[in-house]
Amino acid sequence: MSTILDVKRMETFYGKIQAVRGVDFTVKQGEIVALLGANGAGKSTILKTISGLIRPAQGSIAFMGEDLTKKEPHTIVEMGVVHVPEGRRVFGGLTVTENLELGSFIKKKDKAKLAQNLDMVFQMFPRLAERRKQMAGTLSGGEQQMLAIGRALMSEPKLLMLDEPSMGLAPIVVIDIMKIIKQINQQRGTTILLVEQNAKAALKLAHRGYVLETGSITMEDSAANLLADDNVVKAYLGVH
Amino acid sequence: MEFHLTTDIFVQQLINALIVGSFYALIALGYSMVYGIIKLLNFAHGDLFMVGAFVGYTVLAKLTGTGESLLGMGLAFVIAMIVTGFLGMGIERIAYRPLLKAPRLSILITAVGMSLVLENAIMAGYGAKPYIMPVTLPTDGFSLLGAKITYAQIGIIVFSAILMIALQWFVHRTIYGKAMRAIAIDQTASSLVGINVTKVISLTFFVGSFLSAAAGMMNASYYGSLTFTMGFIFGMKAFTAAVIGGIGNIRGAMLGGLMLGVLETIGTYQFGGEWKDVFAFFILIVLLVVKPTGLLGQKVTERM
Amino acid sequence: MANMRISNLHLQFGGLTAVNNLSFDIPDHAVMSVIGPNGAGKTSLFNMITGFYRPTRGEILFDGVNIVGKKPSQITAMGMARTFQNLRVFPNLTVLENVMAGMHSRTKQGLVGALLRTPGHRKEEAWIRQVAEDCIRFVGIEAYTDRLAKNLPYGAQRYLEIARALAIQPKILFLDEPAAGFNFSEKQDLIGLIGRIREAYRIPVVLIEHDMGLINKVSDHIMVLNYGQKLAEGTPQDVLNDPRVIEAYLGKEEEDEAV
Amino acid sequence: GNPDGAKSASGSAEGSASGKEIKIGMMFALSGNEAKMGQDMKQAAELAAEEINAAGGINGSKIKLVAQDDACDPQTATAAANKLVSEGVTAVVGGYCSGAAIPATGVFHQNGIPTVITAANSQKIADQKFPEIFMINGTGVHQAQMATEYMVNKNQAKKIAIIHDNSAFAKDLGEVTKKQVESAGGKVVVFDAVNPDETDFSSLVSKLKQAQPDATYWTAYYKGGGLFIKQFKQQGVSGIIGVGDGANDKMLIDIAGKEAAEGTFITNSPTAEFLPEAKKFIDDYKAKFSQEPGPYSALQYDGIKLMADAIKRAGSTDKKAITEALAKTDLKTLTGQVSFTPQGTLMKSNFVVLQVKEGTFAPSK
Amino acid sequence: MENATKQTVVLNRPKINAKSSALAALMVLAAFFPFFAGPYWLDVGFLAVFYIVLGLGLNVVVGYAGLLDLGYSAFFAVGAYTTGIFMTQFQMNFFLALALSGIFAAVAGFIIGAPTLRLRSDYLAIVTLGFGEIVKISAKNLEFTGGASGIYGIMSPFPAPSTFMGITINNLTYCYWAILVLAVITIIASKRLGQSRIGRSWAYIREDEDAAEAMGINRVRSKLAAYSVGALFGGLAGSIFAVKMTAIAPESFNFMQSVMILLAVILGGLGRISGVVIGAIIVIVLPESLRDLNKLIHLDVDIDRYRFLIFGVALVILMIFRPQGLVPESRGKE
Ligand SMILES: Nc1ncnc2c1ncn2[C@@H]1O[C@H](COP(=O)(O)OP(=O)(O)OP(=O)(O)O)[C@@H](O)[C@H]1O
Ligand SMILES: Nc1ncnc2c1ncn2[C@@H]1O[C@H](COP(=O)(O)OP(=O)(O)OP(=O)(O)O)[C@@H](O)[C@H]1O
Ligand SMILES: CC(C)C[C@H](N)C(=O)O
Ligand SMILES: [Mg+2]
Ligand SMILES: [Mg+2]
Repeated sequence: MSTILDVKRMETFYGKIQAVRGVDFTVKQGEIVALLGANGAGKSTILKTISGLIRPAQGSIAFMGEDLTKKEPHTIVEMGVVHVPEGRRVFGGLTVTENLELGSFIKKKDKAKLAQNLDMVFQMFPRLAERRKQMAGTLSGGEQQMLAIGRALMSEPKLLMLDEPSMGLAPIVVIDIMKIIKQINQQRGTTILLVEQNAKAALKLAHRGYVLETGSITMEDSAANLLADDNVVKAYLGVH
Repeated sequence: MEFHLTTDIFVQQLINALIVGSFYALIALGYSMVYGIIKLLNFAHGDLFMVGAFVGYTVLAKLTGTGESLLGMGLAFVIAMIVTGFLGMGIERIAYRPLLKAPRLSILITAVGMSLVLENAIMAGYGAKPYIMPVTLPTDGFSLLGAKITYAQIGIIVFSAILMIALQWFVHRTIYGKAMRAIAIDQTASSLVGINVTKVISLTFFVGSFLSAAAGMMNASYYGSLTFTMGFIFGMKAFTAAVIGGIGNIRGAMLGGLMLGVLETIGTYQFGGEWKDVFAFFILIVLLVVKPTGLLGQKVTERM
Repeated sequence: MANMRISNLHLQFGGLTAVNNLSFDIPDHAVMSVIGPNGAGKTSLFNMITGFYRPTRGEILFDGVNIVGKKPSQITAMGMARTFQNLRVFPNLTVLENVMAGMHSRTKQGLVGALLRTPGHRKEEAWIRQVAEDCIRFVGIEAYTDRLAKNLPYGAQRYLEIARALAIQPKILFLDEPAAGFNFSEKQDLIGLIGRIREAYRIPVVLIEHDMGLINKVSDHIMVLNYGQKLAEGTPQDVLNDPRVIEAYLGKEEEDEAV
Repeated sequence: GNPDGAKSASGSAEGSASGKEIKIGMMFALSGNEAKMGQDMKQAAELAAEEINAAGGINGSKIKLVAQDDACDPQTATAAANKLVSEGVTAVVGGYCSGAAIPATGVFHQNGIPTVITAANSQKIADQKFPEIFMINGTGVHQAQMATEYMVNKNQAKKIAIIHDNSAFAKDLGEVTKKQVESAGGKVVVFDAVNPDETDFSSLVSKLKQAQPDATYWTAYYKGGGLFIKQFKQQGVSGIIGVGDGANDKMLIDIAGKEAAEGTFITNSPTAEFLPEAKKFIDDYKAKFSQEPGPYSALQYDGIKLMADAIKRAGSTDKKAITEALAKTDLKTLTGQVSFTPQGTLMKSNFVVLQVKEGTFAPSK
Repeated sequence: MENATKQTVVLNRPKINAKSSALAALMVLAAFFPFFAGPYWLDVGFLAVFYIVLGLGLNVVVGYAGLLDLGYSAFFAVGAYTTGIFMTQFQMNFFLALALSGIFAAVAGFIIGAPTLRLRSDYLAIVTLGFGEIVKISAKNLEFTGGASGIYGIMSPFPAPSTFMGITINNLTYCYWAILVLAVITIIASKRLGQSRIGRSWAYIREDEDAAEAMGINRVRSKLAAYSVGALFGGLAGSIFAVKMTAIAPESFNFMQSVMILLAVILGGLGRISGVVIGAIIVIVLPESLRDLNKLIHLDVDIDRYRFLIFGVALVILMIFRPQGLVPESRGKE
């Protein structure tokens, strides 16, 4: 497996606050990699830095060999890196369908593809199909999350970065979403970088995982090993 | 003196209202689009209407020189609209873009600043006197139900309608239009679906300024003269029109423009010219009290 | 002590029925959880109780008074406090100022007092400050007291909302997904906080959550909503093993449940 | 503050100039809508001062002109007026907008500065009863008389329409005219207003068309006036049309279009080209600025000459003396013989009625 | 819990720090300004201080409560006209007229506020703009407001001009002092309001109306209070303005005036008192000081033609380099 994403010595600041302190990690083609860590550890910041929403102060981010650190977010999307941000951020005043259409903005010339991808998303999330014409802003929290993921899939990303996709979802939907993530990974070969608080679900899905603490990576291992690790269990998984 | 509404007067007044309303609507569109996308009350927008007229005038004065040339007129329109469109983009680039992330009202200041700059630059360059259009629209026409209607009036209404329909199509049917609406809602999320946000904002300014210039040129050629202050009052009226329709809403801007034209006409007719603005604003306030988001503006329900 | 009875509550959005003929009581001194699939109408229910949505029909009796039609501010003044599912802190104000907001309905100084800085005014200001600081300490975010709310980590913002709600000195507390985005150990902290709230304030706490581990630990009573209707109600034990609830909401994973 | 301003301010305490220089202040709009008028007036004043200085100045002192922008706005006008006071001007000559002139004259009065208002002619300026203020343009009352005389008596118009633009000056003139028309036996069938800066008057014109006036009188400015005449003629409203002196500018004809403007009457103080005495003025003006003089250039030119005359007669730069001398003025100027009433207005108005003939203003028969 | 907290009352005493003593020094300096400024700079000084009061009044509405108001000049018009009419028509005592002006303006604020409270900020902007125009046009058209030429002959209520230390103390000087006193009062009032329960309720509404409502804040009452307080300041300032001008005309209360006041509020830093003070001074002094530019740069250009062009450019540049306003935000340290 070749490395699709290679992050080296990434440091990111919000003004004077340093949120990411020299992080190194890689994601290989076809993998699901989980990024775990407490609130405020810097997980979202890492994703934001990769997708170009914030510029890193230091370090490099290579996606398929190309450096992303100086690229605009839209260019990064065009290269195949799509970020589903924390808090869903669907376009509230637009309909479900319009949200999805915008998801394929970079493929705007290909009408057939658009229709095909719409079908795919509606199949994956029948609940959205029922609500094609509803304003996204009035969807329930879970519905919005589905829409956010669906929107990202519309551009057929090579690397999909999901920031807490299970947040606020009913357990049954979480199970569904996790299945869907797996399905996206297996059937479409999409590489996935997954940030999750629901560590157990994430690690069951992932091939490998990283644990982040206050801006630095403190652990890196296969998902199976992490699931078995004492510290991880105590902090992130809990014992029943 | 008794005034009773006869058919001829009614038709005549309706045409008057439509003409003025078209100008308002075309400017209101730019107001509304810019407001919609970056929540800026672009005070300089009315001045672009004026600049458009001046660009067109200059082209006509330099190029055609003599006689009434329809071709020259067409050329002047096209150049005025494009040049003003680029000027609008340039203003966005210089004065607004650096402030897109700053507190919302600070960008209002640069907008006021740009308005002063445009108005006073034209005055410095052209002087304070009014200019006479070298080519004016023909005044022949026909009579309809006793009212006198010129071909130029029909032309203005039709041309405005075409522009507005084209814009409507652009915003609601094309992906760029949807991108504009998406940016209006959430810039970050828009960039995450691959929209080049700065480019689309630029495009919005181009389109808005382009339409404004069209209105400016039509206005100058219809009335035959132009001055460097003509943008102010139109800007204010267009802003009003945009809000009547529901600011940020394209169809609303058109409707608002036409409605303001009608309101002013009724106001003049019923209450006299000195009260017509009071009448129009009064109706506006009543309307907003009854329907707080304007005629077509929709309330975006925020979820708790 | 608070006593809330909801009867035949109904909410319609155009063609969509968000809450359908719902009746239930909020028991005293209890932690009650409202669970149910996404879009079941849980948040809408909160919105109706706190006055943000007006029910299409039905009654909400609070201490015997029907509060339907009252403004949110009036309902808050009566002793209802809530947090929001999508964080609604005041972003550009400090944590302290945020929490002081809760004291608004408990105080009364107006223009004149403020302008003249009357002794009454100063005393009340000091009191507001004091309560706010206590609440901040109570939820444990005192380290952030003077920071702008928007610069707080997500979790701290959730706690801030709780502190702000507590400053209202409520008779009932409504929490909409307070643990969303928390990891396991953070959830444990929150469970601890809810326990402390019920001890210190002795008020009913009603919460919406999707985390079964947490629900299981804190609730005395659970109500399940589905398509705006009550699907089940009872003790955690009964409800969480109810096959209808499992089918509609919990789902079955191959092995055990996600936390 | 500005060190320069502070310095000149301290020098201004006595308000008198050095023996070498007499500062005469001027104020009119140099920015904003009326900027063109201000520029025209400023140039004319420069010409006058140049002539006076070339002839040896006043009692040996040279005139120095100081112009300030009042932007035709009351608030800016008082700042401008106080600026002139600070600069230590001996006297002030200027004023185009009544709205700005009213508060500004208050400042001049408070500082005892003799002032000749050259163009602004609202009756209210005189009504303030400030002894230092003199007006050399005829006031609204004079003008309304001319207009009424022309419309009602000469053209037997019975039904009169009066249109103003709600500015201080135009509305006053409209109202005075209305009164005069009514006492002359005419009937004002429409008394209405437009907004300054507006371009579309069609709905008002439609209203006029229905009222069928015998004469319509526009008391506002030339920009709107031109458009008004154009739309008036386009819709074929009945009766004759005329304008007041606010519309006194050749641009009126250009804006209206030659054909539409034909026959329009105008009431105003004679512009330079109708005064044989003014031929030299026009030539000099053209030579110096390569422009035609503006409609109020001659009045401003006269104002400077008049003030120079008063200072000369006063024999000093003492403000009281100058004010007294001004009150006793009896001088032949380009625009006629000037002497003042006790209110400081013209003893004898020099209003005339002109008419547009083949694209220019010409004396009406 | 309630009892425990009620006992420990800490009174926050005003601290005399460097900032407030600097401010006091500045005030004394301002009070003596007439002694080293000529009438022109005194006039400009009056306008600047006048704008400080207006700016602070508008700041209550825009800066504190977050309600965009584009028709603020209407309130100062109400104040100016009230004073003008009562003093010229009824020979009313100035101080009585001043009080009445404040009250009438506050009532006007209430009237415009009441029907429009459901509106979100930008719709409010147009309603206030419309209200401002309605007030201006009505003043132009109505008889008792003196029509288009307004009211003139407002007599100075102050002692006759006298000379003191070689300086003439006249109506302008007294008006300057009067507006300065009003400015000091306004500054203190703004500051106190900002730090009070009601001031915080404005901030909550500005930040998030729904959340504020959930905290028990009656948004209607709170907004009305903001409008009325803001209008009150405007009305008082307008009253002094009328006396200073001796004549008032509708043109003084146009849309551009409202915009300039708004500029003053935002330029220095929205919501910050020192920001408003500096913003007001810039908005007035910058264009005025350009009158003297010719003398400074020894260029023979017609500067008046470019005055507002330069002002416009300056506004753009200032904002680009200081987007948060000229006075930096000091709160919420990291
Ligand atoms: N916009 C911002 N301005 C200032 N500081 C910020 C901002 N966003 C995040 N931070 C800070 O950066 C740090 C890392 O935040 P980040 O959002 O990346 O954490 P996270 O691991 O995603 O946490 P969570 O699980 O809560 O989402 C935190 O301390 C947070 O307070
Ligand atoms: N303002 C509104 N306009 C239209 N529909 C609405 C509105 N608010 C809620 N709804 C709809 O009502 C239904 C119930 O929504 P609600 O937010 O109460 O769900 P919920 O149970 O809180 O879901 P979640 O767990 O995802 O937060 C949803 O289908 C939603 O789309
Ligand atoms: C005709 C003009 C000289 C009148 C002048 N504009 C005034 O306001 O009085
Ligand atoms: Mg995060
Ligand atoms: Mg919910």
